[in-house]
Amino acid sequence: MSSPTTIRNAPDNLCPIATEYTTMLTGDWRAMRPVVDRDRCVKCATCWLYCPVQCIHERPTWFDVNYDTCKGCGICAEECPHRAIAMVEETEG
Amino acid sequence: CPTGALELRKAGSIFNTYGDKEDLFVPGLSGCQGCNSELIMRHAMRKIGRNSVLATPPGCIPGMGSVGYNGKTGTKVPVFHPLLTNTASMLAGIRRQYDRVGRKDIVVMALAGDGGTADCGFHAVSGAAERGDKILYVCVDNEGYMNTGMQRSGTTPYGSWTSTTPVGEKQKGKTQDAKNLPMIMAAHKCRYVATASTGYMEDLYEKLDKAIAASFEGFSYLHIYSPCPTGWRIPSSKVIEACRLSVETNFVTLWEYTNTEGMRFTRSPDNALPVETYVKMIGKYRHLTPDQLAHIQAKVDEQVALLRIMAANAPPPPAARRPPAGSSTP
Amino acid sequence: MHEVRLHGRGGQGAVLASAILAAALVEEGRHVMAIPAFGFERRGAPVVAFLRLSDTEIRRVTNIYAPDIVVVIDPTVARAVDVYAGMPMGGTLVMATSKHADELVLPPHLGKVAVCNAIHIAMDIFKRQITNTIMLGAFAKATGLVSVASLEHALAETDFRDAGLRQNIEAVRRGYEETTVVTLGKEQAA
Amino acid sequence: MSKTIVCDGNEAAAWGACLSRPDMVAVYPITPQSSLVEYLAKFIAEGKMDADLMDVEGEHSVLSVLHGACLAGARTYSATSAQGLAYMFEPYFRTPGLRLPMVVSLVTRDAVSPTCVWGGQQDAMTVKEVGWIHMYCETQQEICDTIPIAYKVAEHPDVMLPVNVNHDGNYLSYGVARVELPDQAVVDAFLGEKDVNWHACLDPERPMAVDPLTGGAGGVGPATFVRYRKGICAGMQSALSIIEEAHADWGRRTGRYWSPLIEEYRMEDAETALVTIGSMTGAAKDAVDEARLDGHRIGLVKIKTFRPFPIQRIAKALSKVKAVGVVDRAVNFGWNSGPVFQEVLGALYHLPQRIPAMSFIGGLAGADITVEHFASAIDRTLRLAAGEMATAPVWLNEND
Repeated sequence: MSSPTTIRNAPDNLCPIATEYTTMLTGDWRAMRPVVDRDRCVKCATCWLYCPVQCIHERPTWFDVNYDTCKGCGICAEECPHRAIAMVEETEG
Repeated sequence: CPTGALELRKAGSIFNTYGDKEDLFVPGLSGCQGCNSELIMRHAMRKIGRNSVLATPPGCIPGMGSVGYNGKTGTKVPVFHPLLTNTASMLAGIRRQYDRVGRKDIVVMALAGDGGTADCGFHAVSGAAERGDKILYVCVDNEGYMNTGMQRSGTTPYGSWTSTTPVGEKQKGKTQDAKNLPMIMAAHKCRYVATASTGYMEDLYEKLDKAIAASFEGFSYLHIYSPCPTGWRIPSSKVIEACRLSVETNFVTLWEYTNTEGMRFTRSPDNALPVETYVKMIGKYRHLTPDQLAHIQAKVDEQVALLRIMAANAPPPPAARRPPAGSSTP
Repeated sequence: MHEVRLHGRGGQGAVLASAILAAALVEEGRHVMAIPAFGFERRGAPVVAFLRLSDTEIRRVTNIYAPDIVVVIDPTVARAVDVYAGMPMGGTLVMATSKHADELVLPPHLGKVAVCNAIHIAMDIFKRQITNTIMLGAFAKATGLVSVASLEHALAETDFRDAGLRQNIEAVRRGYEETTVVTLGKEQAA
Repeated sequence: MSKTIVCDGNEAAAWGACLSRPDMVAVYPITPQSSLVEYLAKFIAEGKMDADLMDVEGEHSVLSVLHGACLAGARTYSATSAQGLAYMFEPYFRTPGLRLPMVVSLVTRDAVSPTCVWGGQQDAMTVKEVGWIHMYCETQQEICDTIPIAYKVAEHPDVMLPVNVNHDGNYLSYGVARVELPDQAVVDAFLGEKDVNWHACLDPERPMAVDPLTGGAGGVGPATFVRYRKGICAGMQSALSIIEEAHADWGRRTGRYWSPLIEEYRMEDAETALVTIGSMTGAAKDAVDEARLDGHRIGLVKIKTFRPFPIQRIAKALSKVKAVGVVDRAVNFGWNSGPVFQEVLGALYHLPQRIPAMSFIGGLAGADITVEHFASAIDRTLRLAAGEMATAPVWLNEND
């Protein structure tokens, strides 16, 4: 017996479902901004491993931060074994 | 230096293996700054992949938008809000139906909080474990109802401040000890039970591997201790440090249990630091009296002693008897 | 329409007997409605079951208060409950007892009494005091409302947890054969 | 070929479920439902029924595992009573909102306290506003037939709501009568292909979020929430005609035509009427016949479908009478009356004239409502028609 996984357009008043993704970005939550020192970064991936929003991405010679989603928690800077990330104040504005 | 060369190599190795795998949550989830639950969710689902059905009972995990708001979702795999109280049961029904129609390769799983697991949803967890329902149940234990304003739960430790165990003249934090849920689950003879911490990511990844495999055979339970920077009043940048110290002081023990090999520590509890090293960095313990601290240390020692006995007595006879045909007991 | 009340003790199968009788009556084309009176049906406690039968549709789903037929499948239960309660003039009593009909102390308005030494038969067949199917045979003999063949057919459709079908068929047959019916001369009032 | 059996109402329900071919059955025993789930377990163990049985740790999980199974594509069935329903309430409340087309039998029972384990409709009446369709059966045969009909209604794309098929504890659950089991092929053809999760599913092949947070006071929230609430109401209203169609279709296939919404008995020239629900109706009809022999032009309206409430049908059926007596097997504490009574009053408001009505409450906690009780209710209703007003309910078993 197989389950008929019919794909039909359900009326929009039937049952709350969602197939579209939220487009909210959390970069504007940030009070402190992580800045990577490219010379110090050895691409050990520790920042990536512990970043809660997983906004660290790989560049050819260093790991960079996606500031659209980085909330500025500071874990990357705290955990970086090479002190390659500094937390600096966001500019006012 | 909190991380030695060894840990550094591990981070690289996890990145090399999983870095290219898709993050199955949208970029913008509204977890607090430094949220450890968000870290767990993203890593766990990256590892598990798209062939899965995910339950996130009420709490921070859906609260940060994983099931979405008003018609938009935060998750790329099938995801739903079970009730706080019925996560394991709903998953059991899903699994049974997919098994019935021969779709046995889907990971049917929960990312649930401690309240829905240890307190009001425990009947469902216990029932599903007793029946051997083939699901992966991940409990993200942040020691209370953090999503609704930091009320105490059954896993809130002794002495901890919460909004319902406040600190005042007559009472200073929670007056009871936490229940040890993973030990209770081991007593259910689950296919797999393990504790983990994001301070020890390689260990967590290995346990996820085993837990996923076990979830196709029987009830699989993974308990991840998860500091909450907001509710525990610790700086968001210090979350991983808190994880690490909780383990180094034996406040949290890392072990795994299988119904064939029994219990074993995955990190030695020997040479532990005093528990004070850990609690002094956590704001919710700031008020502790010396007596309360001594109580916590005593309970930590007591628990480790019990676990040692269980681990020492571990392996049962190698060829454990198979259940009779038709039995659902793993 | 006839209204039947069965008296027994928990564990003797009075309720099951009423269901078997219902099935046998349906086999003969009759309408039935059987309802167990509900209480605490523990082993040994007095138990009552009701059954209505009719050649036309039965609509009321209610208990029975004025049974024209009373079947007592346990010889001692009459000590504990008034088995004659509500019986109209000319009613029929079907009684499991080792006594003869003329040895029984009966209320004056009965029309007919049938006695069957069901315990004796039960010990023969089941080695235990299970009298329910024996008393169905007695019911058939006393009332003529159902045939032994229909009862046997109904037994074949019944799940017995303890005894077998063959034993129960024998029980019905012996119940029928070993029941003595005495007409007391009081015709039914209605 | 159909087959005649003699069975109690719980077995009749189990057969109705069996013939509907659910994929998943979840059970937890409770008096007076227990034998029903024992029958299901037996049918499955004997291979008569191809369903997965989940024996779970409580009714809360009974409905929860069925939620999961249904969202994964399963046709589902269960049954419960009273305290079980109360314990099930949290997922119960959720079922209509997810538009899960489940069928659950309620073997109705009075609710504690006082402690009791006997029939009554307090359990089902207490959950009438949750969004489940409620149908009440009068006989064992109607139970067996109504369960497949319930699936047909529940799974109709214009309905997509869960259905409770209710039968009275004790009198129907344990009462034995003749039941004609329809042929499996007839039921299969009647029900057609199941498709229960086309609107919402948990399937990696169709990833979606089921039940995201909805509502709130800003943005699209309020309107979105209203849209879903109105959707349930629309499904309920659609159900009125679909329940009628399904009963008619069942009648064509089996020869048994049950009144789908209400049944009118001797109402053509009736000057007064009784309103009944469930298994009490047979005795009430007998009492009506007796009153007719005495020259009283009385009729009876039986409610089968209680949710959605067939307002127009009931108003029309009662439009010509001078007085109505409504007999309940449950209590509406807030109105000092029976719950069905309140519903009937609401329906009567749709008529231009004011028709006096009074409430009778009987059969609580297993008490019997006899033909004599109905005779007294008829007598009191006739006096109401003659102008004797009623202010409080009549408790039929008060002096038993």
